Amino acid sequence: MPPLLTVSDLTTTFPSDGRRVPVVDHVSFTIERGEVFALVGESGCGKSMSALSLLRLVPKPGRIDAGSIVLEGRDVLALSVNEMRAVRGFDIAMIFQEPMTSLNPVVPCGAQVVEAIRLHEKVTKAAARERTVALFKRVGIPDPEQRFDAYPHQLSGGLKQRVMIAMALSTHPKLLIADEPTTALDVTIQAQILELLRDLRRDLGMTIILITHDLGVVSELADRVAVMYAGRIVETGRTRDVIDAPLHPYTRGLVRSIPARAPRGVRLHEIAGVVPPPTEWPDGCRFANRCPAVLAYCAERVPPVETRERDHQVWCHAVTAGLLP
Amino acid sequence: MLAYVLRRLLYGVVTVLGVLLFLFILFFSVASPDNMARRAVGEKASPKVIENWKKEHGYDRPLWPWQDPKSNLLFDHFRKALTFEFGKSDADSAPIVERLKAGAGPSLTLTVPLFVLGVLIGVPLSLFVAFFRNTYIDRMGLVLCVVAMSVSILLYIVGAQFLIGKLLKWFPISGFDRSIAVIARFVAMPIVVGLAAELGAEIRLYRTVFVEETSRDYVRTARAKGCGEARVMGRHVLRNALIPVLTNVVIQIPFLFTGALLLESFFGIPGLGSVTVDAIQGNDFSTLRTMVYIGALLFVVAQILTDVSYALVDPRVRLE
Amino acid sequence: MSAHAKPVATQASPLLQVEGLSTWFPIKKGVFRKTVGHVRAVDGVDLTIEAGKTLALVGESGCGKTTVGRSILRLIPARAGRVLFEGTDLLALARDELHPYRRKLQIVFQDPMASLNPRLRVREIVSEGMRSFGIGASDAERGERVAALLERVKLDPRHMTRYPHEFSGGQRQRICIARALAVEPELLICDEAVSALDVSIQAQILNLLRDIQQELGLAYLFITHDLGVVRYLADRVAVMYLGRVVEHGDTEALMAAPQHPYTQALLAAVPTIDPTGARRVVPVLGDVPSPANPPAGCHFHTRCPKVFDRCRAETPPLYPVAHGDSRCFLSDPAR
Amino acid sequence: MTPVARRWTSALGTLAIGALASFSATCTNNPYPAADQGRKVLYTAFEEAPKTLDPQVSYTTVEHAFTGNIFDTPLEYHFLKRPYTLIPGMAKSIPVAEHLPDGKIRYRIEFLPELIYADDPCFELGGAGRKTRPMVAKDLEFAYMRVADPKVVSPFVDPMSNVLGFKEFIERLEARRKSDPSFVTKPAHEQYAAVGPIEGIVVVDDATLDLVLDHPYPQILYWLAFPFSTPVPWEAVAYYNGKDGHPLIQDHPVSTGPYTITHYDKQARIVLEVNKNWYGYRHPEWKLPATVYPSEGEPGDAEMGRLDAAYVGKPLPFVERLEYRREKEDIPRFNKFLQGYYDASGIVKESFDKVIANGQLTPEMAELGIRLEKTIEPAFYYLGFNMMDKTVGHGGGEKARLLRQAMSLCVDTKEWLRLFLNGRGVPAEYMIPSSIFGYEASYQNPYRKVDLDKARAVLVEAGYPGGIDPATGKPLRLTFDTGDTTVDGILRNQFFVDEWRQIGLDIRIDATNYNQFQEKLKKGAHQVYFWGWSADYPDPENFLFLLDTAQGRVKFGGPNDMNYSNPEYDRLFELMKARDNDDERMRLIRELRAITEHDAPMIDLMFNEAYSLRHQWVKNVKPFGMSTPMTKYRDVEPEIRDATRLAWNHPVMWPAYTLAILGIAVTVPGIVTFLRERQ
Repeated sequence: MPPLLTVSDLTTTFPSDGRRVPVVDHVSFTIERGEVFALVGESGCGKSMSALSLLRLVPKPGRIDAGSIVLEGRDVLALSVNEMRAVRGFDIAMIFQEPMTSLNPVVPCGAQVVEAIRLHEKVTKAAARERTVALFKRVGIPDPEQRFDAYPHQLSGGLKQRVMIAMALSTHPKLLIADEPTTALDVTIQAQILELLRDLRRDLGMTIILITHDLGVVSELADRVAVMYAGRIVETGRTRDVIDAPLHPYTRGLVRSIPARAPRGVRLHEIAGVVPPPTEWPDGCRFANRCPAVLAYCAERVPPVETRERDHQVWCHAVTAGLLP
Repeated sequence: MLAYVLRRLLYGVVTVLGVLLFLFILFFSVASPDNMARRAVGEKASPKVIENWKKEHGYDRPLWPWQDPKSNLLFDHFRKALTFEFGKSDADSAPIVERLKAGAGPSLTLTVPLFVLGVLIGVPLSLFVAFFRNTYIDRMGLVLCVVAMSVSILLYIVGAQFLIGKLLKWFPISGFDRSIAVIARFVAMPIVVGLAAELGAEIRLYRTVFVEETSRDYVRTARAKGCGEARVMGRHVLRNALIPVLTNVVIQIPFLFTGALLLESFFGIPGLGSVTVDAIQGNDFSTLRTMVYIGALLFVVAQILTDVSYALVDPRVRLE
Repeated sequence: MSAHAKPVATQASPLLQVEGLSTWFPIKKGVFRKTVGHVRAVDGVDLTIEAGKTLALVGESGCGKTTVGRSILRLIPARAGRVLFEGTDLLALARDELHPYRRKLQIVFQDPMASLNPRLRVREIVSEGMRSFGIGASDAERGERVAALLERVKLDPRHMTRYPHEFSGGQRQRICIARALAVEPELLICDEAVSALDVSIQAQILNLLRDIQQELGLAYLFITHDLGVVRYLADRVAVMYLGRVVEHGDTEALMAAPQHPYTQALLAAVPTIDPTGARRVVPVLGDVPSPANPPAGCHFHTRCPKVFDRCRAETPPLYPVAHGDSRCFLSDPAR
Repeated sequence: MTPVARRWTSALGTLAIGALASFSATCTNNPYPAADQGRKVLYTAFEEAPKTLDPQVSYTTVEHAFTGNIFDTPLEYHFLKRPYTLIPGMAKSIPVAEHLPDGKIRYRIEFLPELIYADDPCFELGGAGRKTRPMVAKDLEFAYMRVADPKVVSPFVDPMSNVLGFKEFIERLEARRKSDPSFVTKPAHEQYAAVGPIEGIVVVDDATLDLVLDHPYPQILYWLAFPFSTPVPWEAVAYYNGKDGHPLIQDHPVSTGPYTITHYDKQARIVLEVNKNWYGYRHPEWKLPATVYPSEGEPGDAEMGRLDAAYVGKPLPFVERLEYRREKEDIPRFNKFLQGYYDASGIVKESFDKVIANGQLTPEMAELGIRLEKTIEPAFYYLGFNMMDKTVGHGGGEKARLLRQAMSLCVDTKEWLRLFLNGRGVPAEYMIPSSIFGYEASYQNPYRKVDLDKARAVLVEAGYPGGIDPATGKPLRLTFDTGDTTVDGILRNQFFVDEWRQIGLDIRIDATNYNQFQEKLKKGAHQVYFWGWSADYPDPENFLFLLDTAQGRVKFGGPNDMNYSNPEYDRLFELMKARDNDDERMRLIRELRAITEHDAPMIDLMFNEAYSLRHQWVKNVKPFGMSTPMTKYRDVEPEIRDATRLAWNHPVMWPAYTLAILGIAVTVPGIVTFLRERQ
């Protein structure tokens, strides 16, 4: 069976000073049915833009310049506007970071889910309502009948995110993209939502692309992970492989700088410098100017892929050259 | 909500009472009844005539309650205003109510189309430019708007009278006629001028609202669930954007009744705006007082109406 | 609230001692906007911070931790309680008497962009407080100090003529820290100071704060929701829930063996990258109740997995436990 | 094009075409309905809404334009003759003063037969179904009683007080009203009847009314030509009381005159139509002076086409309807005149140079068929000295008199007129204008010819050599008081100050607001000032009384703002006032003039000259100078007017089409590109 989704050389650019600057740069990955694939990276690394590219929702004036997105054999980038509309929400559903603002504030929550159903399926309002209430129950919203008519502002952040998840699930999508689904929530609520996603995956065999900056969330939920830095994937592999034995200097730095893991009284590991803006990204390895293991040619040459056991891939000159274990 | 409206009404009453007191000080204390009488009957008039005039208009009593606790102008002023007994014009002794009635029609024939067209043209046009945001249509529209709103209404009036009335001869330069057959040609130019003067600012405001609204997260959600662009604009963006738009519209409604001061005056439309301007020019203090008082009342009403309409259209707003 | 004595304050006199701090926000209703109730944002909080030490105040949104910080600084008027700074009750001081203490207590907020005046240059931002407290004899001298401070927070002193928007988020937070340090405070309140930053940047700022503390002997009140940060940075920790401190004590001991069910839930909820494998903690259910209408008795009883009847009726006092105190009947030594 | 783009374009196109079509359908700048074409209608603009058309209250020029057409009066003015000449109106003849044996003077007004009011619902009060009724002498008595009624607030109490028993009637009425509250609720005519007649107003029979005076007051004849002397039916006052949905009489006058009001929206439009009950209309065969076009005028009238054979002796009125539209702003009004929508107009300041060059119409205007009429109005402007002032007034004695004369010698009226009034005005040598008895073209005031050397010499004589006040050693300092604070006003007055500076005087302008200036005049706190007087009636008395002691402003509240007082002047003035226009009167006027010339209490400045424009299709126009409208003599040629209007007012439509096409041309490609790019 072919993978559910194959993304190859996806490149999304934004205009700046008369040229088009890539914010997603030749990103490639495949997703198998039923797996949770995480895109992890710091803000501005292009992970959210990659997700929006999958739905062809890149905000103007950005646009997808190159690459292909193949969903079950169909090239998403070749679809017409109307066909694409049918894919969105039906084949690929998405939930967003900010449940507070991602729901239309003047439309009752239930109606928003009903709209999502009726956009793609010919069902009566009553049937859609029934389905929505059932979905609400499924995602753990207490008093689903009552909550159906509630406006978003009347719900807590956690409940809103559950409504978002219900909306995303309403048409049984093949793929769910969860863009920082728990970042804006309190820890206890975050745990509840993560638990819900885990349940959904277990019960429905849901395929999920999880976009997050939190390696903890990745570790709890994802089967495979791709680490992005400055528009490119720098390392990918099984979650445990990548987190427990990171190869790329950036991944290593990231893992070591998590304070919760650091013993008290010891200085935290730091990655020097900051992520440069897309206009100042180096030509070669994007991490070259912050890398502790930088080589003379890192900044000029794009690193080749180095594949280790269990498809653990890394793009780093130093690793390829055997200079890093 | 009820409590809120009641409280706002209470503030409104206080505001109106304040306005009344201010009016009293201005029109009775600063400008004394003697001044008013002389203005009305002329400098040549004998003291006897002035006394008679004052008596006729009820200005022949002491001003303050401490001068005469029973019969004084202050209490009178408040009693009459609060019972909507506007009395007689100082200029020609005609009942002010009659003047208001006579002026309401012409004012409304001007302000209502102006208001309705303003909304009917302003909202779709702004939606139009917002839809084409960041294209040259949008930029051109914005430039036009800024130009339109930067020009003084007086320039519009004089310019339209010269260009449309004098050179192109499309409509009468000014004037008014109550007969249905010809009324349209008189209000056409003032409406065009009024629209030109107000649309620039309105379209710009509405466009900003629409554009801001289109960049909201819920719009992205709507798109992600498969809404087409028309549906996104019509169902999601419009419904949210209508909240500020609606309040901007609602606040104008009460002022339809006060007429358009400059337009009426320059185009010779005998509406309530003209009544006000005439009262100013003709030393018609009682009419002017009435117009200011009515203006203050309408202002208070407009404020409350706006808040209530806000609460009605936006489920997030609860008036406490 | 509680008459329970503090075993913590027995050593040398602490730098800051907060006793029974309460900050309520009125709820107004009706035609005449009568106050019909209060949101008890902070309800009888006791805290102690030793000089040169770090106290972390942890809790989820709406628990009142931010209000505590602002009430200490009198940015929000407190309803009751005492804030003793080196023995002086800040809440009892007149406005002008407070001025010198403003210098000794500084705050760094979560959103550096919002707390930096976008129209001022970095030099002006950092030297503003110095001027107001008469630090530095001349502009030139203050300029030198600004340069030194920027260097201290690892910013290029040559950038002092730039405006805030020319810096990245982490750099802006460094500017905020430099501004706070400029007036030589004794206590720095960090209100979610690193929460908005990326992990790699967060590590940089945390290291910086640590270095500064070691160098200058500053005390920190570290307000955060991130238990990872707490674990790394704080000497002591106070966990808040709906306006009250529910558990309080030495960080390491508390984290190792939390006594209050809320603390336990909070710690369990934090996603971790460590391979604990089939870690399946059943997360605590439901949402945080509204602080305007908190549950009776123990505020946590609606979500507590170990709830019993007494929790619903009575408010538990702080019971002494091994690492500090816990506001839970389960910690009652009498049990 | 994509289907969406096509939908957009076609929708826009339909909208644009629809808008343009409906636009061009309503497109006309004609402010009048098409039905009015070819009718004898006169179109006039009015700026200010009339305050009141109550004949006993109405006083202003604005109102006179209407009241003059709707109210008939016992006497009228001759349309063409100057000096102003009275002719009989409702009266059979001009009353003459009859000296009664008891020393009283009687004017007997004998009315024409069959004078009927215009149809009006108010006459139902006199009997069901009644639409009108004949006018009777009692109606004029009623009108004068209304003047006396303090409730009416009539400005004509003073002139009518010359009538015997008038003041007593007022007192009786007031006393009765005060003593009996129920009395006030009765209709006015019942109240007046109860209080009893005015001694000097005697209703002899239905067609005869006597006015009895105990002193000579020939000016009363002029008042008989004033609208307040129109008879008023009691029914009108009782009916139009502002109750039961009836308007007030001030907005609904009931008249006998040649026109009657058929539409009264005083803020916008007033329409007068021929009163078919008017005696001139019903009896064209009577050929009375006031009902036919005159056959004689003054020299020049024939040349100006005012004695056209087509009109002479023809029954009045010629125009069937008078349309008055309110125009508050000068420029639109003038533009509408230029479009042919008003038949006559004044000249707006902004276009003066475009219209007039060297006192004549510009060729451009003349080519349009526009005619210019000039009239010198009986409005006299002067620079006054407050005679109560110790430096310039009576107190200063001979010194002050010489100072006044010296100052008079400096003021160059012609230059002032040229600079500030576009030359519209004639310099005044004395108070009486050319259109009024007492004017002598040969008279030249020796102190009104600019002569600075003489002025300096007189100043030396006055004791101010070189303008230096010996008391201070500095130039004599005087104050020029004015209530005009506008820039124009200050410049106008600065001109005088500069003239006086030439002989060394230091005059400072004290400009306050109008009210404060009035206060100064009232208290006599002014020194030198600029002021004017507009005549109410064309009698020299109405000008010369400006220096009568009894008219002193400070003491008696009269119009003698100079507070000039000279017993000899007063004596001669009284004699002059009491006389009809004869040689003796002329002699008295010369004597008064000599006194004024010697005392120089004022510097005679000018008489206002009014310029008015009319279109070629308006006939029989002779500006009257005073406010009486004289519309019944006027005629229009609607055919010429309609043709001219049509030629002048073709709507220019191409800019609208161009604009629409441009709009579509600019937006459609953008829309198409946008939609294509979205794919």
